[in-house]
Amino acid sequence: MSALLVLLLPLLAAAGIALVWKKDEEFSAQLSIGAIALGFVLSLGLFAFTPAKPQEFAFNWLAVGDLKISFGFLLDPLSKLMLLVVTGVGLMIHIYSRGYLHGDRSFSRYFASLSLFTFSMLGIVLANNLFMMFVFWELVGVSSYLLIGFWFEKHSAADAAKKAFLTNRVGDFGFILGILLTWLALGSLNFTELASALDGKALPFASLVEPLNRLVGSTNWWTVHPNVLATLVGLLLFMGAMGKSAQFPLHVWLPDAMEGPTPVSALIHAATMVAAGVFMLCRIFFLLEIPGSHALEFIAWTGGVTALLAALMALQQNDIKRILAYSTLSQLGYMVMAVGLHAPGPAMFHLTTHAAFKALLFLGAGSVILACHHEQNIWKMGGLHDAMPRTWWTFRWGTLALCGVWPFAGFFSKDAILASALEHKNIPLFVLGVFVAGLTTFYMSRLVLVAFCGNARSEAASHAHESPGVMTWPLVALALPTLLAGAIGIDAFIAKALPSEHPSPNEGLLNNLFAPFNHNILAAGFGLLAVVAGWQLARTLYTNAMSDPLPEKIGVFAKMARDRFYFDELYAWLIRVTQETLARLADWVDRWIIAGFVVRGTHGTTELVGRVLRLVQTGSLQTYAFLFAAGVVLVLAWQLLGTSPTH
Amino acid sequence: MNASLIVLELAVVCLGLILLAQDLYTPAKERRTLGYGAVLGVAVILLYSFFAFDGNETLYAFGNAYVLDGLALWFKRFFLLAALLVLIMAAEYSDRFEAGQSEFFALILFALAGMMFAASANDFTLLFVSLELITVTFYVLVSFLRRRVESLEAGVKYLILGALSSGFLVYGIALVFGVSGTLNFNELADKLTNHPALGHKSLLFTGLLLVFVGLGFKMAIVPFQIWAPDVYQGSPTPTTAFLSVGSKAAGVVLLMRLLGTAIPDLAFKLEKLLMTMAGLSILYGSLCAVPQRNLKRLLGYSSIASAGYLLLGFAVMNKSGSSAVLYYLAGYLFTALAAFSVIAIVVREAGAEDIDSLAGLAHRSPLLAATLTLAMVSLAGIPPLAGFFGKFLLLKAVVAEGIRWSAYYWLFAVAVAGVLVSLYYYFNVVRAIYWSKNVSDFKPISLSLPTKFALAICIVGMLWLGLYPGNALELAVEAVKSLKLV
Amino acid sequence: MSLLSAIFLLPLLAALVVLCIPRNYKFVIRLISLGATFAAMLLALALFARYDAAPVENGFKFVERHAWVSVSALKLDIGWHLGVDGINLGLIVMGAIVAFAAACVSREIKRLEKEYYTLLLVMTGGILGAFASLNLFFFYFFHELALVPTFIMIGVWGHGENRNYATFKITIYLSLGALLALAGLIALYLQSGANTFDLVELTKKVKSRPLPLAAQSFIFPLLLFGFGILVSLWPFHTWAPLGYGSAPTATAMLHAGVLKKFGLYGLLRVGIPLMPDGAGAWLEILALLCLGNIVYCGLVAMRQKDLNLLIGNSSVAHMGFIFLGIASLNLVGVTGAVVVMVAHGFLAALTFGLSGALREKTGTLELEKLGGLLRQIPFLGAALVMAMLAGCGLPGFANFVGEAMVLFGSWRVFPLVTTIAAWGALIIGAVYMLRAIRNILHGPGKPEWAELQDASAWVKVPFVLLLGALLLLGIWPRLLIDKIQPSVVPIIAMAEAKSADKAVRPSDLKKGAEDAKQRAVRPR
Amino acid sequence: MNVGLEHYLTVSAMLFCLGLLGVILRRNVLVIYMSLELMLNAANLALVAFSRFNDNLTGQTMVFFIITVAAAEVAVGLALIVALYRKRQSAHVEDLTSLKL
Repeated sequence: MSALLVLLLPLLAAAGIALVWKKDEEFSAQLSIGAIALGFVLSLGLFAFTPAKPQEFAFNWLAVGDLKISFGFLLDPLSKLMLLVVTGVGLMIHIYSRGYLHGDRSFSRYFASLSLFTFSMLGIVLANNLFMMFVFWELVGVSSYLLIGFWFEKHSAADAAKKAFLTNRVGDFGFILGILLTWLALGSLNFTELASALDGKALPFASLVEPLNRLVGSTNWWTVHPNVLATLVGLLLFMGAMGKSAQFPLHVWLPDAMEGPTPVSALIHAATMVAAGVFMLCRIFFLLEIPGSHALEFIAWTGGVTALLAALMALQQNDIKRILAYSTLSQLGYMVMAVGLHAPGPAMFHLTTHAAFKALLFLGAGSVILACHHEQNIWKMGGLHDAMPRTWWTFRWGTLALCGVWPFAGFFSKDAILASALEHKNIPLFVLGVFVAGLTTFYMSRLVLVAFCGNARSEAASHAHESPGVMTWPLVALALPTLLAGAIGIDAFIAKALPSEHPSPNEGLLNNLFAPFNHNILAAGFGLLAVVAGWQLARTLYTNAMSDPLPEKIGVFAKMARDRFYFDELYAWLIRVTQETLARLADWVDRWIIAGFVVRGTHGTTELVGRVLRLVQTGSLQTYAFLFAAGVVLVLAWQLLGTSPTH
Repeated sequence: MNASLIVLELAVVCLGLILLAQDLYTPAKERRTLGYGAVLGVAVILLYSFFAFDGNETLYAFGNAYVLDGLALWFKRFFLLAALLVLIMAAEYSDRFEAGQSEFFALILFALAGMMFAASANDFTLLFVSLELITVTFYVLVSFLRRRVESLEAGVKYLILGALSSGFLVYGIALVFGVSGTLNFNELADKLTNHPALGHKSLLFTGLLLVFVGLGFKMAIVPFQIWAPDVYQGSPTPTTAFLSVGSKAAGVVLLMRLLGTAIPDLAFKLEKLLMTMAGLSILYGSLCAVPQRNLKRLLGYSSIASAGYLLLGFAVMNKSGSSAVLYYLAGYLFTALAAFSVIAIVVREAGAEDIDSLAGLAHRSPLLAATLTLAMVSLAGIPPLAGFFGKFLLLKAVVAEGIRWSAYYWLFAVAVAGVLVSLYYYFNVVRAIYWSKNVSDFKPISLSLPTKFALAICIVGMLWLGLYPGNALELAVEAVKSLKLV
Repeated sequence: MSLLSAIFLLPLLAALVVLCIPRNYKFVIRLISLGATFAAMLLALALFARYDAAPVENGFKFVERHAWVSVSALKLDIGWHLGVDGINLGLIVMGAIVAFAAACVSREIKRLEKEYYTLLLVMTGGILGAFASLNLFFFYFFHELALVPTFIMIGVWGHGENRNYATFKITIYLSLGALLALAGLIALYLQSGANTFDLVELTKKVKSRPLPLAAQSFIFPLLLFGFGILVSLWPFHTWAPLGYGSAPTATAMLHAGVLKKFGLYGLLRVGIPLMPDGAGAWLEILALLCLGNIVYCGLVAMRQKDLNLLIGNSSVAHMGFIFLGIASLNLVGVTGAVVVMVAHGFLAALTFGLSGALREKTGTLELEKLGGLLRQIPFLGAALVMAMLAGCGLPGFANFVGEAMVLFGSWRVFPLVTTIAAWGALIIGAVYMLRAIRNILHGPGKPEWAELQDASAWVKVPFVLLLGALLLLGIWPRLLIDKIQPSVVPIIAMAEAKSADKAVRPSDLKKGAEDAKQRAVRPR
Repeated sequence: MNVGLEHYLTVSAMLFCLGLLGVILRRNVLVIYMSLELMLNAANLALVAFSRFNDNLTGQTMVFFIITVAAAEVAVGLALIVALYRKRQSAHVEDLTSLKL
């Protein structure tokens, strides 16, 4: 039941703030923070004291005929870990927000939406069936819509919110179709039931083949094959993850989402919401690895491509938050790639560590931005390291973790992914992974060198000073997991729930610290090599640089990277030529053909006929008499000469 | 041979004569009171009719030329009620005649007598005479506004065309008599059943058709409708009202007798004709009314459409059809008279008959506005008013025949189309009442007590027939019992 | 007077009372109307509370019947027969709540209040009566009773320059629909051989002797398109956005929310169960037409420049889901369709009410002119956001439950259609709803709206009520569904009893021919 | 040659048609009115002939009624036409077209 409590506390907080205590800003903040703090404590309890074997409990939410949907929870290591991540990181960010948003006009609205988001996110984590997950999936979408559009008076923010919601909806479209297909094939939506329905079944989707063949008009040259269906289900469900986790080609919304307040970016667009996609993939992994399904290859490559593209785009960004956003994209790419490589364990592992250090980085960035009076361009900063020491060292730790420097957490999780790439003999993706690792180091070093080192490039930067404790202490709190999360055996814990390539026996911190090397020296070595290379390159280019030297070195490529390879423009054009045109057409038809021509036409004809018939009434007695007589003659002729009435 | 059967008619005629006599002793200003006197008289006669007769058994007089059965009684009461309301209207209206108010009332009464005789006609002679009594009095009533050219013109048109139709009528009667050798409906029916060969004599059939032409003229059905709009527009509004209700109903009852009593065995030959005429009348009336702006003319056209709907009930040639016709007529009585009473007052106030003269009526007199709206809604055949249930019964009867002959479905479709089109122009009237742009004057209209009374009767009637049709329908069914129809 | 009849006779009586009050006692008139609708709402809620899903004979509870017209000579027997089952229960409750909300928002009316409130009450009574009657005659009768006030109200109190054209159009369209339906009902009356309009009797009769195929094949289309026009089935939908665009708020709420459902209800209650074969032939076509609603009207809505037109088109689009659910003709789909009926009732009332409040404050609904209003009018703004999100199928609101069920139900039968419908629900819906929010509420505040005041407590009442209902049913759908489902089962059963009819069919045709013959050779 | 029923009928039919043609073709209201009387008398002739030939007097009673009614009609009609003439100084039907459409 405590899981239910964890779920409902934020909701109650949100409702309370929205309905009752909107006026009292202080209290609403405390309410929301208190809710998530309590949630964190409870989830710690769940994490520590509940048995590892999955427990499940559910209420019957809706039952019509053979459609049975329950509102239920599934507590297994996976969800417990995720609970911890969400509440833990969330708590820090809540506290931080109190300082960051201090004095904003809609302080309480902010906390209400934040709690609402937490509620929805926890719902995804705890859901025990696909439909519930979809429900909270949507709620997460809408609460992020509210938070991105928090400063809705800014055109950019309002548009970004809209874009994020719509892009997510495209993903959800696939998701719901996937759910429908699963339900139709396996007759259930509950994860455990599905799993039990699947194992041992050679072709689980065979039942659908016949009807679908009928639908598509099965011809001798093409019929639906069960494996096609299996793949299709996987891909459709994956579409949902694409939307939420901003995988290529649905990645466009995440950078714009940075229009939201920085803590929001930290919570939603680094630690939790975007991770939901990966979490979902791990949750339904058994659906993806059905024998005969080719979904995983596709997923792996989508992740890889996303990681690469995002890293390349990050190279040339100058907005500190956007750089972090693209790095988030590429890290998510890593995770998805891992899932694609049959390694959901490492994916979850990386998700966890990434949640910690990426939140840290964003919060640090937020502190920097505030210090420089909402200046986000790194080229207008510089020399902040001694101005704001605490932000500086925490940010440095975060960077090191992100780049994957031993012994920071990022090293371990990233290494696990690279290792699993090797173990699947998927050399291209391994190389890609290593290359991206190098790129990551490069652009992060660029960020640190330009923003913190050197000397101030602007008034604001020169007068920058450390942020208040309410903002810096969360940084410190997040710095600890950033350092430790790798070695304390999280991966072993995940291994209880998910097929992990190398279930590292959790034998003490020390062994864990060196586990990667003696388990797969190749991966670890290449990883660190990439780091070193990236750092060298960055240092030579950016130490004390006043402007970015890269453009004149690689020219047009830099511009393309800066303009994000023109994906947004492409999509804008696509939408314009497809949906907009259709809408115009439909509107035109409605206005002129149906409403105008047909309806008005009928009306006009009626009136016209009336006017014509009226002409009979000439008013001349002669005519009348004649018509009268004519009528008589007509009647007589018809009745007497005409055929007698037929029956 | 008992003359006591015609006591009602006698009473009406005497009332008219008394009126004329009383006129000599009444100063011009109080003439209006004579009208109210006539109203009282008619009311008394109406009440008396309920005590005197019950119409359960069929009684004959004057050598079976005059019949008194349920149908006759139903129509007599119908005409009495109509005359009552029309007389109230006329009394309200009479100050527009510079002379001869009481003659106007008296003529209405004489026309009423004619209608009541028509209700009992069981013989071509009585058919002809009663019809002529109605028509001739109407010649005068129509042209009663001697100073207005329209009134005179309408009078002359009605005179000429009316005479023309009665020319056809009598010639038809002559032919029927020539072939069958009788003028009595019952005898004719017997002859036709005993010698079926007679039924195939085209001369006889021609005669019947010519008689039908005469009645069709009264009912204003296509192609004999041509006079209606002009006459409706030209004549004084009370006359128009009485024309649209009384004389139409007279045509109806005579046609009913002809088909139901005189030639039940030949009636089916007319089925196709009746169906066609019904459809044409509905379409013609509805369509022509669409662009119409003159209120009375509009109602003239709509009365053509109504005649078409009535004819539907004849076309199906069964009791359910005939009772539906009666029911529809009853509803039409209240509806049309309500409409005309309002229009009479509005026209008097505005001096124009254009729809726009209704502008602002909602402010000037909510009662009038409401009454006219209800009337229009009822004419359009929308619940919960009389018109709806009447049309419902007629359409039901038509659809029921569809099983026998699919052509009835087409007739039904035509009827529905007519309803649809009619909605449009009735709706225009309502629109003019409530939300016309240019409202000239907001001067409230004061209504005399009798007028209010008349309007109340109409409204109650419309609502009662619409909301509680049971009893009225029972009466209608009782009335048509004597007809020789399935 | 039983509970059920009280629910809709109360407003009608109140209408009479209002009629008798002098027109300058405006406050009293308003008070009476509010009181009557409020009482009706309470009664409806009581009905809902006292309704239990336990099965009864004929499946109807709170049954009430009196004789009305019974003329043996004409074989005419029309009786007053009321009753509720799971299907109309929700509709009645929803209608009563919406009616109260409509009475609340009628503050905006500033002239001819007396007539207005009379018509409003008559409309309310008519709507609820139509849903409560089990006799097809009164079913139609009450619908017309509610329809006429709609026309007059749009004509008299409507706004917009093309008000008159809108009134004309809606009048003609809806009357045509109603007449077609009436034709179908009369034909049903005659063809069933039961010679009754009583739905229960008809059902019994049809169960024992199904309608001849020939009859079904021409009666069902009549009902389908008659009712379809009333529900703005594509392509007979153009009256709806225009009419709602220029209707007074309360009228739009009542019609779009409640009265419109009459057609769907009739299709579900009469058309499908009594004429399974006729239906069978048309359901695929219906499924395709409903795409016209969902996708086509959704696209049209994307292009609208006026909020009311946008909402109008979106409500037309929502009808598509109900049609889809009905067309799927399985338990899940049909139940979902009923849920959407109820949910959309609340939603449409809410959106039109809010747009009315907006118009009252700003005097315009053009998306370009508005902007950044969320800051000035937080309550109305938030409510509008919630309504819009509910409109694009956000979980937590009742619409989501219904639409999801419809998708689940129809997915089996029409996978392709369902896929496109899902696209319409998730993407197209979101596009125009978010566009509205973006243009009206988001963006920088405009100077001309700087001193706008948010809704006062009294204004909030109806919106809170409607939102509450949407959320309650969205979070706890079983509240409604457990009542609906048992009543849907028999309908599905009858609809699937086609084969039985095929068995009787030849004899039927012969019999029909015979009685036609013996009617033709009548004594002459 | 002996004159049979058909002769009478032919004559009456011709009279009737003449009257009808007169109504349709003549312009003067008075003349039109006379033609109408002609039609009535055609009917009378037919009736008399019929009653003579199926020796049945009912027809002749009918004739009396017709003559009486016709007289009444003429009285009213002429009064009307005179009134119209006073107003219009003409008895031509072309002048009677103020009511139309």
